[in-house]
Order: sequence, then structure tokens, then C-alpha cells
Amino acid sequence: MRIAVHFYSYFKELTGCERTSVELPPESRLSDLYQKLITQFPKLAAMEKSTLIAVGVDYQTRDYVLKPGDEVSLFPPVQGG
Amino acid sequence: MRIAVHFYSYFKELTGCERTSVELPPESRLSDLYQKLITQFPKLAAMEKSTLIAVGVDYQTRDYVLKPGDEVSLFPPVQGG
Amino acid sequence: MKRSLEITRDRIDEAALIAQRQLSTEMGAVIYFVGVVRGLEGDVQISAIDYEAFQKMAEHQFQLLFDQMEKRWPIESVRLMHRIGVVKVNEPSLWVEIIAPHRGEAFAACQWLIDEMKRVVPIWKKPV
Amino acid sequence: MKRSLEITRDRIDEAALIAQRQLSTEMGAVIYFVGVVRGLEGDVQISAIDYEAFQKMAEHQFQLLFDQMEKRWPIESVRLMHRIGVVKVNEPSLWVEIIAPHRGEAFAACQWLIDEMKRVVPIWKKPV
Repeated sequence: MRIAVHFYSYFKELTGCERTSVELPPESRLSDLYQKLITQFPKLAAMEKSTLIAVGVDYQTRDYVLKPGDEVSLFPPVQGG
Repeated sequence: MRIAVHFYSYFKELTGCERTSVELPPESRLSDLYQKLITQFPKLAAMEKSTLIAVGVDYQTRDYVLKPGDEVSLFPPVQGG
Repeated sequence: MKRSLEITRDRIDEAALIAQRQLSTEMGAVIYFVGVVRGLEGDVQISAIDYEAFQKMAEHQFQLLFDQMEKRWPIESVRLMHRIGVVKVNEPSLWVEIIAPHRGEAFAACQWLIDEMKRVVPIWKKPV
Repeated sequence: MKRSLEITRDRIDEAALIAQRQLSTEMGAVIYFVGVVRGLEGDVQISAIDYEAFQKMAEHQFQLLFDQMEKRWPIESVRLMHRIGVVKVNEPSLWVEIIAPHRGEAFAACQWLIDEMKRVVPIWKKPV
């Protein structure tokens, strides 16, 4: 399955990318997707501890099992206000 | 010396008085004044624990030594806001 | 710390007060507290509250509280307005503005000020 | 609990928002928090902040916070406006109004909401 990935805030500059998609086997987890992304965008690795990941409009942990049609977003700590 | 006394809030209704004055010997304390006031306005006695006393615009404790010209105010707990 | 204090029979015009707001470029937090007269006093329906103040002492006690605030928090400005006389249900009786660099000190100072006001500032209410 | 949420490029018109305020006769406390862009970001002088939001998720996360607020405190109404895009130094980027019966719950809910917003609502800033 092909999973759409969005980057926000300075992750766009870090990756040089706003939106990409990643091909993954069925039943893949967010952690699998994340590993693929780090290979593709090595600069993400340094931010691993602070990276937030959402599927759709909800936060998910790395063991979340991806479904076709999921839209994944990666971004640094939020700073509203 | 003659000390002016003001009552505020429902102490005015309790005493039926807004303003009075009390004759006291020199060096009298607020506690002496208070005892005289209770004799004059017995309904004040029931409020003794919650009565606040100011001299001029500052709170004072009962051992405050009165001076000629002092203006004393007695009132119940405050309720601003 | 800039201070503005008014104990007044006038209505509180929030929009006008906000239009007069001044804050330096280092300020990041503005807090307003608006105290409004409630329709129930205990179990009893009321239509208004009649506020009485020992005005000279109330002003002095507010200034003492501002002195303490200034020592305790890096507040740039406090403005406070308290109505006296008859204030109808649903109308503001108290308006407080605190301007500070960050929200932590602004919230702390604002809550402290209102708590202390209710302890020491000689204002009383009578339901109408 | 009444809710109003706007994540917008428009300026925050405090006077207009206050003019639209509605509160029932049992409400005694209204709190406003106004977050203002500061001229220093760390040690660096800036002229504005450019706010970016993942808007759909930001709205959803605010609604989740409102859900929790509603369970936790007897709040009658919350209104929140957050600007995105370029907000100049000295201009409000965030406006929050909480209406509650008493000030205790209004202050607690307002502080909690802002703390949680800064933890979960996907909005970011870039100094300009």
C-alpha cells in the first residue's frame, strides 16, 4: 500500500519536501514507515526523539498499524500561542 | 481625647449609626475603644470575632495606641468583586 | 509598574479600556478578569448588588496590593476598575487587566490580586 | 458548553468579540487571555512571527481539549481565536475567553487550555 506523508514546520526545510508517499507492505506499522523516511531523509534522524506523528488528525504511537488511505504527518514540537 | 468612629456596611444597621465619637483617656488602645463601643452598641458584641478595625486607611490590631485625631472605622469582613 | 485604579459609579466600558491599552514590545501576555453580578445570592434570586466602599481606604489598600505585586512579579502594568452603587445582574462589577512578559506571572498575579482584594479591600455588597 | 473556534489570518478584533459576549445570569467570571507577539525571540530582535498550522488537525485537537474542559469544569462558554500567517510584534496572536460561574474554575480552565494547546495543537512559529 502507498501511504501519503506530510511534513510541517521546519521538517519541510529539513527534508526539502512538503508531501511525499511511501510504499509499504500491508500491516506495516508507523515505525516501519518512519524507518523508510529516515533512509530517504537522513536529516530527520537527529530529530527522532522530538518528532510527533499523526495519522489523519490524531496523534499515534509508533506501533500504530497503517491502513490504506491513512495520511501521515510528521512535525516538530508544537508552539502555538 | 475624643476619637471619631465610623461604621460601614451592615454595622451601620446593627448600630443604627454611621458615625459617632468616643471620649477616652490619653494612651487608650483600640481594645479600650472597642469595649466602650460594645457598651454603647451591644449588638456589635456578637460580631466581635469577625470585626475589622482600621485607623485612618490602615488596619490595626487591638493593641494599637490611639492618638488625638485618629479616625477609627469598624466593619464586617469585606466582599469586593 | 504602571497602575491605574478607579472605584467608580460609572459603567465599565471594556472596549474603551482595551482601546487605551499600551504594552511595550517585550510583553507577551495580557489577562483580563471580569467579575459579573450573578442572579443568585446563595439561594435567593436577586436583581442587582449595591456595592458600598470605604473609598479612601479601599484605594489605599489596592495601592498596597499593587506595591506587593510589583515586588513579586515582573508586571508591566495593572489596571483595575471596581464599580460601587447599584450594579445589575449580568453587568461587570470588577475589571482587572494585567500585562506581563509571560502568562505564568500574569495569571499568578491576577489571581493573587483578586484573592487579596477579597481579604483586605473595604468594599461590601448588599443584594437588591 | 458553548464553543467557538477560529484559526484565521484575520486580525483579532477584541472589541467586536467582547460585544458579542453572551452570558447567562448564573455566570460570575469572565477571563480573557491575550497572547501577544514579543519583540525578542531568545536574544534575537524580531519584527513578526509567521504562524503555520496543520489546520484540520489543529481544529480537531482544540475540540478534544474543549471536550476535556467540559468534563472537568462547569464552563458555560469557551471562545478561542488563533491567528496564522504573519503577526507583527505587539499584535495578539491568541485570544481566549472563558465564562464560568466562579473565578476559580475560569482561571484553572484557561491556564489548562493554554498549557495543553502548547503541547498538542499543531501550530508552529517562525520568527520574521
